[in-house]
Amino acid sequence: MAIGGLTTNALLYLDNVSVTFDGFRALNALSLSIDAQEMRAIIGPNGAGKTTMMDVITGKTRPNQGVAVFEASHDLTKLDEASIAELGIGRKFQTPTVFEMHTVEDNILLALKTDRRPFPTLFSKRTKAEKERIDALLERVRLTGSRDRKAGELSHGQKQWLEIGMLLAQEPKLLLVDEPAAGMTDQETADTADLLREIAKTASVVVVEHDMVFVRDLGVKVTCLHEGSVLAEGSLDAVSTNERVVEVYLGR
Amino acid sequence: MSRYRFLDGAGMIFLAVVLAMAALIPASNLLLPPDSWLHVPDHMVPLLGKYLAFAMLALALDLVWGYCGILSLGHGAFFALGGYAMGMYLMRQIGPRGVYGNPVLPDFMVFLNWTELPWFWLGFDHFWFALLMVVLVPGALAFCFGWLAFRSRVTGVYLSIITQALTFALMLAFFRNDMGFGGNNGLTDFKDILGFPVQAQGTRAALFALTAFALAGSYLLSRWVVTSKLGKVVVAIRDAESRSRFIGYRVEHYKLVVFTLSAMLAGIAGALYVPQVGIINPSEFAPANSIEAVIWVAVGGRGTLVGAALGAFLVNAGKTWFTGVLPSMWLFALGGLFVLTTLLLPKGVVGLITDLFGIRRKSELPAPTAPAAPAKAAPAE
Amino acid sequence: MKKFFRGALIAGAFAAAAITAAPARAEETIKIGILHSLSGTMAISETTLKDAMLMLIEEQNKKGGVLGKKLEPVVVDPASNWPLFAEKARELISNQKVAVVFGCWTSVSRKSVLPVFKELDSVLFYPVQYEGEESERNVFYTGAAPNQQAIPAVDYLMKEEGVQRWVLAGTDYVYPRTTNKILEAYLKDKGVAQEDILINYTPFGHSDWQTIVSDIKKFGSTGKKTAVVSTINGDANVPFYKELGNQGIKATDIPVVAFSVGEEELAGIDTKPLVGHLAAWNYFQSVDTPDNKAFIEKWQAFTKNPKRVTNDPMEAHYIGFNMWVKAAEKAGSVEPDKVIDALPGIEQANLTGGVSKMLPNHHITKPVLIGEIKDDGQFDVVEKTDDLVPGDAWSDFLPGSKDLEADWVAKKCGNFNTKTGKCGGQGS
Amino acid sequence: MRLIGLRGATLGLLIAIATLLGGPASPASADPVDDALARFAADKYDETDKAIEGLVAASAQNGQAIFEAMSAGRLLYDPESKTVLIKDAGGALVLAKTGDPAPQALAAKPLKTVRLNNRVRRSLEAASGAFALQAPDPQKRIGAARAIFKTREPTALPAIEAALAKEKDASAKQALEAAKAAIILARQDAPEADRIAAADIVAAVGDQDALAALRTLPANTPPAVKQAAEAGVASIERWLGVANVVQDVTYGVSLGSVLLLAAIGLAITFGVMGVINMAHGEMVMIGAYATFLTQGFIRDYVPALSGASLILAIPVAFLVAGAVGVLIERTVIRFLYGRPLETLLATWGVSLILQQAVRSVFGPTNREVQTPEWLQGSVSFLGVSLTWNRIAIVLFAMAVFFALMLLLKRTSLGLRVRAVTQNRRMAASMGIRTPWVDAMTFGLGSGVAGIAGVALSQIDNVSPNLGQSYIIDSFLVVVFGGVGNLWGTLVGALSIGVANKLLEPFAGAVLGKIILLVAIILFIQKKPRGLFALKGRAVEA
Repeated sequence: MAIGGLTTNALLYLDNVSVTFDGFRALNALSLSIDAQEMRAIIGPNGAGKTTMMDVITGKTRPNQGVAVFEASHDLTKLDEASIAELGIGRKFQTPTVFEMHTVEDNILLALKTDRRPFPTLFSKRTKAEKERIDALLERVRLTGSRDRKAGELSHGQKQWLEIGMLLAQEPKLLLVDEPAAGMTDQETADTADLLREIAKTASVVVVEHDMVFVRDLGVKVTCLHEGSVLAEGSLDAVSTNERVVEVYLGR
Repeated sequence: MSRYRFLDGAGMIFLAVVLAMAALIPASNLLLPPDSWLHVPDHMVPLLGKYLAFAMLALALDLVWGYCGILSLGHGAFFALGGYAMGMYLMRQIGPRGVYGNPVLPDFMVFLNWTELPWFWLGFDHFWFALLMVVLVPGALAFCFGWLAFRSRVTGVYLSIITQALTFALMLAFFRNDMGFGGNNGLTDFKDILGFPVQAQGTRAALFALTAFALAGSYLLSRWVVTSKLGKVVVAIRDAESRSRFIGYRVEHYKLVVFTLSAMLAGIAGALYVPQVGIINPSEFAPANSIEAVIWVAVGGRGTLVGAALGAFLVNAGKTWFTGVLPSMWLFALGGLFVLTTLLLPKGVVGLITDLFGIRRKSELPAPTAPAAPAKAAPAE
Repeated sequence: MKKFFRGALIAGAFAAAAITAAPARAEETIKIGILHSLSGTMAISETTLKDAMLMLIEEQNKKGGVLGKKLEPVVVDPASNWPLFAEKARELISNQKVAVVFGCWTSVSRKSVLPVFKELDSVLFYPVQYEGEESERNVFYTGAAPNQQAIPAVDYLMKEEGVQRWVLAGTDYVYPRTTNKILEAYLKDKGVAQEDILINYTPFGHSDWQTIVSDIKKFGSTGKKTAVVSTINGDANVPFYKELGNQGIKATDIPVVAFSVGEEELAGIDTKPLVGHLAAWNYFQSVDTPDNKAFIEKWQAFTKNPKRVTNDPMEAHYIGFNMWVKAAEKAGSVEPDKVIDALPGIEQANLTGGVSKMLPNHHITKPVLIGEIKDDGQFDVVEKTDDLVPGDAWSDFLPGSKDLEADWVAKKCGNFNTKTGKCGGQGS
Repeated sequence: MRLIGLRGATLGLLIAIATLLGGPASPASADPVDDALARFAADKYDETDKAIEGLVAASAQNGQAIFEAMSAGRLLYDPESKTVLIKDAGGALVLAKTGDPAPQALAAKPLKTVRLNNRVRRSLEAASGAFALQAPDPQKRIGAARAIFKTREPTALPAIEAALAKEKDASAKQALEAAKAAIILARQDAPEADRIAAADIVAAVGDQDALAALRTLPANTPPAVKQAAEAGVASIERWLGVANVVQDVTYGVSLGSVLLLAAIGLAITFGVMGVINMAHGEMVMIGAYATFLTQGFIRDYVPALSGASLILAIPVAFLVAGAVGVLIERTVIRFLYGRPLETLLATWGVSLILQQAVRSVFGPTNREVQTPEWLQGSVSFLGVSLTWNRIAIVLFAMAVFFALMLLLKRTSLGLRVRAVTQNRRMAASMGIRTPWVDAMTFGLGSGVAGIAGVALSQIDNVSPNLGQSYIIDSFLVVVFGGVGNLWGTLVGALSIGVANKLLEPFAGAVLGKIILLVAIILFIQKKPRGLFALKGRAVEA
């Protein structure tokens, strides 16, 4: 399959993507490729374009130029958020975003992979299979005990996990995770890293993170962004000794 | 388990009260002697009927505002369109009994020298057709408007203001005599509905009962919608719209379904309102009317359905009473009521009642007021 | 505790309102309903009429009331909301049991209450000039019909000012539409060509008149004498006249004759640039008669405002109220049916020196006065009909109504067709 | 009748000619003047008209004084003795005929004023107008020449020629030439070449009156003259077509300025602070009433400042409306920050209370706010005419807008306002007193609304309903322009105003407005955050 004259086997393929806001170049000819079941960590200073990149992948922002292809056949620049989500791309925001007024269980229920059209949703009844799936997911994100609580009442860390649980309920092929360790205790951070590694066994995961300890914990290939394009790519050790990276990001 | 009960305590009480009204008020009015203290006087019946029609409008508004987060400042337009559809049927029923005795043309057309019935009046001599239009016209308008607006992701105050512009434009249009809807005078002096004289006390009682049933019916329908999974999605959209999108829900479709349904309910409310008050005219489209409807919902308690209906009933009863007993001061009373309600009762009357009696409505759907609204002033990005 | 206080506060507010509202019961009285908007867009015109009615009732009570009973006014506020008019009318008649209602201003409010008065068989006195095309058993029209205002005004302009070109400008509602239809037919009858008539409608409360005033100016610059016949509704008049003044259209160039602008409306405008523009009414405050002088004095004393003006609809209420008193005394009862039968034929001196009479079509005879605006906001009467003009319910200039006639005495019919000889409109 | 006007003009000219050519006619007999004066006492318009005619025909010595007194309403008569008197500007009575002081006996009698109607007023204008050709003020001479250009009265020709011979002022000369040309153009006995030349001069005037002059030629006009006239008509029409568009745009700009004034306060309370302020219109109304009160106060206590009362009303309106705004903010709105939709409910209640309060205090009827002399009248330029008060409103709106811009961008209050609205907590932790800033910002928005009330009092009703008629338009303007962006409000107001006025000639006022509303609804679909939306990541739904 080829879109924009490119042939690729990668799950996600970005090439030469640029985004401009009122003259400010948020992404500048960014190219990136993620393979199936790969986990990738993305680092970079503030304003490097990490969140904008996720916006482009999930259809929230349309690039001014460039190619964004999923599974070699879906042009992400032409689809809206809901279609992209249905293709199997899930996204976790920087600050945990859950449905605060719904119970933990309902949060998972709403995220389950089902028919998303209004009328089937109106008439849908929860099946036994769905219930089992919810139970399993709650167990996995360690929220079984809080299933009837309102999501808004959860602690910060629990909300992060609930959001990850919701992503899993979508059964995505690619997960975009924005700063999952922010505001977590050391123990929670370690647990989160475990969880993500486990998820990466079945799906590709892209993690945006500032916490170098956490990134080291993940032990995966790292891409460093700067001013909207890739500055360096490789193992964490390789990237963190790259002179340019040290200069703009890690500091001397 | 977190399944919402289809009917909770407040809902049961509400249904019981409305259905009891449907039965007892017509019975008391028609059967009891006028000097009995239980007798509901003749003039009260259409008045109560009007309140119930307004309650239904408030219910429809609460569905979009309380549950879907769409603050429509133009719901009066759908109400009025439903009312006009009914009014057109009632006009055709006058037949040759108008002052000019023209069997086809309504009076206002005769004295403006119209010679033929305009095409959009055709069919309105049939009750079923009018009934269909009562639902279809507001529904179609809401669908077209919503399709455009939700697809373009017009949200928040932008949406509120264009709904207001919509109803304002319709008001100006209906004021035009050239439109063929009677201009400023609107449609009035109705005679029969389905062969029964609208002025007869029996017809009035029947219309009242019908309105009560319609209110109960729309309550059940709304309740069914908000307790379904679609209802949960809609609340999810209200609280975190982009999260819902990234999960894969097509937000615009959900909004469109709820908005259109709400417009249809408002249309039915308007159709029931017209024969009871005896007139429909373009001032029903006035933006102030739509804002008032929003206020009923807020006074009663947003996102509770029951509260919306209760708010409509209370505010309108208050208005009737104040305009009678304090004719030159009533705006102070009404204005003061709105200010005090907002300041002292952020969750409306229903919130007050549940707080006072300490009812924990665990199964109730979340009311949106307190922590739901993010603590930033929405339009000031 | 806090919650309790909240509840108590609200309950207290309601209770306080209830106490202030408790009516003071006196000995048996005759209740008079006053149905004029005290808030909303029409309050500007209607509040005055409420006050005028209160004054008339107070006067009558000083004279001993009616049939030995005191009169008790019942004031409600229909708030410029047309369905609320019907609701309040119903409340007045069935709840308060009023004997008669004085009220309404706009046609739509009258249309809204009409079915209520018919159903509950009560009496309404309607004091404002209107489009005609109506005669109901329960309604008495004390304002002008088109033939008592519009047509004499046009005659005056033709005769005195030699007007050949006409702008008919109005607010887009029934009264201007109908009046302009009648005038158009009348003007064509008089040989005015179609291209010499310009008709223009604007929405309620229209406030930006730049384009229209400049159109009028253009229309009037062909050399033929041009005049504007204005049926522009109350609120929009002030910006209209302000624009006329600013664009320098003087009465000597293009005179404007208005049917809805009286002393009250002029009170809000600086009239110096408007001197010479005209209005047609059946009453002006400046008419110099002893009755009028006394009336103005009483009114200014009653409102405690020595500058308060009087206007035409007030006089209409004055005539209507006195006619009702006479009819009630003639019938020996205030029962609506008896009063309705007694009213036609009742005569009452109006404030401009004539005697108005209630006609069988429930309209009254009135003099027609043309006044020019003076720089003090009053009118200088420049023309007065010699005789009183009887009000015509059905216009002779509209095809739909030229064969119709109203007669509630002999024919007991409001829309008798003289061609078919039957009651009930055009028939078929 | 047209004839009346023409005859009036003729009469006036007769005097003018008489005075010009022969000096005052010999007072052969006193009778005609006495006769004429006696007619005034008949109190009938026909007689009054004849009296003017008589005075003119007799070239009454005191004629001009009589006419002046008459138009000022200072010509009196004693109904009994039929003596006509003039009350001069100082209030002293003099005899109309001679100008001698009136006997005491007459002054004590119940004198009546000679009444005027439009017809009499026109005769009077013509009679005294012709004198104006000789008036010392060139503006008056121009006015008189224009009037003759309009009527094209042939008998005026000698007077015009006489005036032309003496005329020094260039523009007055031009006006006289035009008037002369207009007469010659229509004259059958004038040489063809002169008439063709006259057609060109008339065409050069280029306005509606010139068009009328060129179009209403007698039937037996020679073809060459006709042709010249038609060419003139075509050229004027070509220009007027352009002028009409220009005129419509100027109307649009002026309407847009009104909208801008009405909306700009809302752009602060709603746009910047996020308060859905339904009581905004009432702030405008309060400003208008403040103007009314200020004017009344100045008229009663410092009449010397009457001309400036409108300007003095601006700070008063700002302070009064601003104070009411601060009061509302402190008592109601401050409890509602973060609940924008509830501010809608509360401010709606406040607006009802304010309306009724004003109605109770000032009564439900309109109040009169006077237009100062310097705002009356209009200027006309190449067929496009502008009224002074509209020009003033446009300038005023722009001044208010840029002053506000400056305030927000350049002052410390502006800085704090922006800081608080962008990040309240951060601002608070940096030591900014946020409650104070909130109150001041709301007060500022309300005060600006009050200033708008001063301007609107010049063109609209000063009544309790004043605010209601602007609230919807104000919200539309702010939303159309883009909430939170003052430039958007400016561009939004002007474009809505101009669009409205360009639509009006084609669609009419009502349909034009409907089309505009629908267009705005559709526009918002294209730009869901208004004309000047912020882009980028900061914009999160």
